[in-house]
Amino acid sequence: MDLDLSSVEPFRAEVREWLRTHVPAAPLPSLEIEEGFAAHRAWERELYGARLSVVSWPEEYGGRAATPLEWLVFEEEYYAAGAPGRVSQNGINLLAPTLFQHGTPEQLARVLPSMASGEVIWAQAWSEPGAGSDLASLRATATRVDGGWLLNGQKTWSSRAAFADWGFGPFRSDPEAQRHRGLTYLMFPLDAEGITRRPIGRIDGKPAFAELFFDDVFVPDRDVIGEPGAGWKVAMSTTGNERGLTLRSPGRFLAAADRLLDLWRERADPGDTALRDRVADAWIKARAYQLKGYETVSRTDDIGAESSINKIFWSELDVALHETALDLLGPDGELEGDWLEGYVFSLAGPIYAGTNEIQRNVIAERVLGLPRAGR
Amino acid sequence: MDLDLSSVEPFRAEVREWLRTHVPAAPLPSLEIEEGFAAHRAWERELYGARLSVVSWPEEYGGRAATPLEWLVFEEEYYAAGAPGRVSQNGINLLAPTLFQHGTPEQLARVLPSMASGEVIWAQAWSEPGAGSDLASLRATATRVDGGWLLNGQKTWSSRAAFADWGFGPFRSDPEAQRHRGLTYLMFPLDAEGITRRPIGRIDGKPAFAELFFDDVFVPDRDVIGEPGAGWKVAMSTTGNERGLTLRSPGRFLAAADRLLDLWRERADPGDTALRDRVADAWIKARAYQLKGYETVSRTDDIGAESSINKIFWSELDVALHETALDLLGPDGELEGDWLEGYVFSLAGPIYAGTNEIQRNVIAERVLGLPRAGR
Amino acid sequence: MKFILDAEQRLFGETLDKILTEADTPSVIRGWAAGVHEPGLALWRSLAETGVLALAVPESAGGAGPLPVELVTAFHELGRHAVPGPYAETVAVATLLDRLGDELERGSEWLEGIAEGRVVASLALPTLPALPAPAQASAPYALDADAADLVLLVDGDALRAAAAGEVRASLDPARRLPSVVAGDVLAAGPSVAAAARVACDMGVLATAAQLVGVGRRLLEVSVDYAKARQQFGRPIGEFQAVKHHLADALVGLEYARPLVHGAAVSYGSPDFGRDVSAAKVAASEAAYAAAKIALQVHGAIGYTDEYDPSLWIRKARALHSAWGSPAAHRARVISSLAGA
Amino acid sequence: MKFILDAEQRLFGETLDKILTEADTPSVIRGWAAGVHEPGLALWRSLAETGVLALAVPESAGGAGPLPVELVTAFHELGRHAVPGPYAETVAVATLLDRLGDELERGSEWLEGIAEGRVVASLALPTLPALPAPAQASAPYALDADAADLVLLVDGDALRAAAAGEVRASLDPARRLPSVVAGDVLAAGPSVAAAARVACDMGVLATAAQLVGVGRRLLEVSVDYAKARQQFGRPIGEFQAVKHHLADALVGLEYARPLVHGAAVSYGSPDFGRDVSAAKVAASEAAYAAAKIALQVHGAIGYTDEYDPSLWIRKARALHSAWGSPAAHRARVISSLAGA
Repeated sequence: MDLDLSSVEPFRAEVREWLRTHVPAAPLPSLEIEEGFAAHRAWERELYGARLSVVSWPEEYGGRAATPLEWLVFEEEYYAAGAPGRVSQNGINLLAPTLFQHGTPEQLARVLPSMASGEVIWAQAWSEPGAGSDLASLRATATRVDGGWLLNGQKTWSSRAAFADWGFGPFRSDPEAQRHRGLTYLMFPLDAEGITRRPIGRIDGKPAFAELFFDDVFVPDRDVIGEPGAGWKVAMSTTGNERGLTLRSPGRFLAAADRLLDLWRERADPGDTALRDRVADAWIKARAYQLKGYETVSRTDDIGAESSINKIFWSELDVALHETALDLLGPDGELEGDWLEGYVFSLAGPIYAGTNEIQRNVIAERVLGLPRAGR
Repeated sequence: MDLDLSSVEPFRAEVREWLRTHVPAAPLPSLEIEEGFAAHRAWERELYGARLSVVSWPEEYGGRAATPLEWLVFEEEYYAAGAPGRVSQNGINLLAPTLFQHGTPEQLARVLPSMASGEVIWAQAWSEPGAGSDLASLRATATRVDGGWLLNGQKTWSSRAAFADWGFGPFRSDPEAQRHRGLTYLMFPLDAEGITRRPIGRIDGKPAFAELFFDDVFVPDRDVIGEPGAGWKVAMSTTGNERGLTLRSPGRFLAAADRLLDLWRERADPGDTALRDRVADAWIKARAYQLKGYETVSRTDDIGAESSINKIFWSELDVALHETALDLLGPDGELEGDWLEGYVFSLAGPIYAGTNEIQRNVIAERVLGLPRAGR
Repeated sequence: MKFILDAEQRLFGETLDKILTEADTPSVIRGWAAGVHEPGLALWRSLAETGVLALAVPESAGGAGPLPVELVTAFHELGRHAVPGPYAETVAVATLLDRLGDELERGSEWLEGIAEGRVVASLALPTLPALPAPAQASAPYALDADAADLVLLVDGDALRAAAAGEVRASLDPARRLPSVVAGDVLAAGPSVAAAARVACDMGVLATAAQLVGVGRRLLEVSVDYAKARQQFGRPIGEFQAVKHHLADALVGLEYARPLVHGAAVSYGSPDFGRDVSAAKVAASEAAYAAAKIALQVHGAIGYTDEYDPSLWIRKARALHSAWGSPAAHRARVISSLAGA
Repeated sequence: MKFILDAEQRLFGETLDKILTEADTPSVIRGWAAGVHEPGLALWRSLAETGVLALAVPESAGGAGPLPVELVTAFHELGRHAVPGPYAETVAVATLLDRLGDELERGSEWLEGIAEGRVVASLALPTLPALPAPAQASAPYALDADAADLVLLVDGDALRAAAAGEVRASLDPARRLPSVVAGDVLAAGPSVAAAARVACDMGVLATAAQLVGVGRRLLEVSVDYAKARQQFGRPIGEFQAVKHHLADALVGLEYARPLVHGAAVSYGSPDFGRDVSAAKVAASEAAYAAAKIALQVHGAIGYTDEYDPSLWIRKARALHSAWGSPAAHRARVISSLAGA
């Protein structure tokens, strides 16, 4: 497909102008703390008011039916403007694509507009204490009862769940079934009776996750996504998305590389080629990721397991870019501040959404065709 | 053990002085080509004349019974003086330790002096086309006949075998036995009837290896090392040595790091911190390897599987050091010359004597105690 | 703008792949390395028939160019098949001659000859004019000048005729590196300097594309080898260490490719030079990483002159520093960004 | 010369390990991070009883030092247990006071207090005097000065009394970083500059030893975790990727350790500074690599504030740049070698 970059210039200009006049002058407090969560929720509402919170969605749910190219452009402008992080991203990037694929019309109409406006903020509830990268070993259960399901068990590392409104994830609905079978994908309010949430501090202490304990939590049938028992298939449609471009858009890294370049100009001895080379590499890789994004949205075929290539690339780029920033800051690198916050955030990249070790297995086996190891 | 560095100063001074007056002013031709092989053999004889070819051996075989510390010091001086590479190293480092452990007095008396003098140069014949790092899958055979054994089959990647005089290695003497059992360790002249050798060019074309084809080659019983059938145990005693310090002494890397520093002074922009940092790392790692050597010879316990740590360290240091040199040479880095020869040599390091992947497994399982994978 | 190849461009690449597969390039390379140029020159002429040599020559001089996207498509295949010969140098010469136009008496004659495959050209750039000052260091050699019909030397802002001197050997046996003997001044002045900068960028771009192709082939053969080679009773491709090495090689190459393509797309824009340098950095690093991984996966056999993959392994290292090292191009990227 | 610890030194290390294991340092750290200093100060006094704080204090002032090998043995254990507090700073202050001798009115009183564990000291070095000029950048903070009895500031060639200002938070919650308010000049001139250089080297050496201990503990807990944690039906330590990560961590640490020991052995020789810097480079890189590997092996749980290993992970990163970054110390190594 031929990408007509000039045709999206009016859209780019509109977005840029709106951001110029609306992005808060001072950074909001971290979205991983209560005060910052509220401020970011308000910002989501402001974006929604300009129909900029979910540009690629259909208009009926608050979007603009933007093309993938327009979405890339939106993201470039968004991060270049230094706009706040997206507290709604788990819903928008992980739940919404699942609903578009497996949801009922009623679910779409009920869930999406309040997600777009920031009224309801969603937390992903996948991992369990015994099941990190190995989702097939999930043990939290959904038991059939009249008109719905009763949830029991425990989820952990639920991002945003300390302050979010609703959660979603797979539960084992057929205790007899093994591994990939007998899972059901459900949505539930985090303040439902029977749910206890315990915030967990990430490595800088901010409560970026929570543990969720379920004790006979009733979920009505209307909150099941897809067929009961087909939760693995439903979950995998999210995974594909998570590992593609949407979780980390190129615009994010381009903007970070530009800020790194500014930091280098301010702080570095221009003759320090060791740091210069690392700054150059960060910029080159961000540019490569941008071009790969343009390539991806030009393709009409399914990228499938190739999304694992993206996940490794952006997560390692993100760590390297922030390490370079800390090294540029020298003895100040250990001090609290925006770069340290970005560094801490980057450290999660190689771990979550399938560790990079799992991604390398996927690439080797499903892209390169190497044999699976015998058990 | 307390190392008395000052007590070895007289020995150091003697070695240094001898080398100062004897090391050829111009480098010898590469020992991987016929002309260079001959020149290096002559140099071995010269070293032997000064009782410097095998300093750590007992005096009766041409050595000086040097302590491990003295050996380290000898190696430091040897490489610092820019003395030629050791064409006898396969014999001295791989066969001799095996003979000291498993050889008969007759074998020691017959083999060692001519090895020390360079009169007989030895090639290791271990690998086979189907068995690289997996020595237990060897297939070349030794069949019992009256008074000895008949060798049949093929060996490959036999270092130095293009020009060497004798070879040594394990052969399968019990075709019924599986994997580690039923191997016998033998020595044989490379010009024996029934041996065909085909030189193999390494990556720069120089015939650094050969393939050996055995067609009913008779080996008398006196050339069996250790018990027939115990070849695996005999071979493993060599392996331990090969992965320890002897294969690559610290002196070698200290000297190379010093030459790199000279190259950096000559060639580099002193403000180019990217190259400066890599030069510093090469020096620091060479120094670490030296100190680790002193530590090792201070210990009285067996270093066992820890030798795998050394093998990874020196092989990766060697590649990085030579890559730094090529990068310092810039566009001249691809041209034939000493640094390129060193680079080519270094590339074999992570592969031979057990690939670094195998070494990492050994470290994980035998040093760190991680579980072996099920098959 | 096209960020992927269209059907016609893909077909062009596939055609080249077919021709080059049939040409048995390893034997051509081994001949070339020994100074037996004829099979390599015959291949040159076949490639000219498909239009490869016309891609940097303007239509006015009988060419089809400049067509940078088709050019990188072709060079990717030249790299995948490790074709010997001064292809990148000839592209640079064509660009130089095109830019200088009527300033050179025989310019259009040479351009026609290049487009038709009759004129094999080489070029010595003792400094790389497209790069900022401390990163310009280059080699006073003209690749394969002993097999070339036209050898030029850019000497400051003078363009000179040149002849092949003594040949030096490279780690890559297919790269013969004669020094040059300077001849008459053919043109001089700022127009030469300006033309040389663009010519240099085109040579760098072609080399970057070639490197990605070299790396791609190394990955292909390594994957095949890992599937076939048994150790410890199973294919080595089952071992996670081998899998992860090969996955890493793919990640590097998959992100070098869009940079090369993107640089070709930006031809003619002010960002061209910056993008070309970014592409060379990524392509050099990805191809060299693939070469080291190929060596590790193959083990001793990959370290062997007679086994074909070593031809690609050596080329990856040689091209890593040819036409400017990664460090030199990083300096260019930063100076472009800082200047912007 | 001893390149391994003797029996007595090994016993000293084992004694400290035992005390620190019993002290439950994670809870001490969490208190210290919250400004609750008493449990940390109690531990300081216990360690003083074993002689740890006397190692940099000369016998003439009631100490046992300088004993650099014992010092790095102790700091290795302080790192393994992530003990909070300005230990390296106190060692540097002791060295400074020792070198200045009678120039300071209260010098020997302070030294005695340090040796006995009564005086907790800290130090601000806005530049690192042991390093060559462009690498000297340091921080205008005095670690844990809010918990210290004696705070000094080296300001050019003047030594000043100082007081703790506003506390900044570090990635490592156990590192509280107050700025300093400069007070009276206590001494000035070339002797201060000379003493500060040695004091700086002792601080660097102590930090390097601490880093190796931090990395060692991270490797220990990661190996334990890899043996216990099941994924895909087997312990993750069976996976080759995990094995190779952990083997790499060990290789780095195994070669950083002899550099630290070797630097201690070279105390008093002209190579001491060079060797200290080499040790800091290797220790920083090895500990930080071990931290990243620990994080990867542990997965999400390693990224969690409440799970103890994250205390070590954060400390590895903070100490990576404390007392001079690896780049700064590489500059020092090269300038020492070039000057030699």
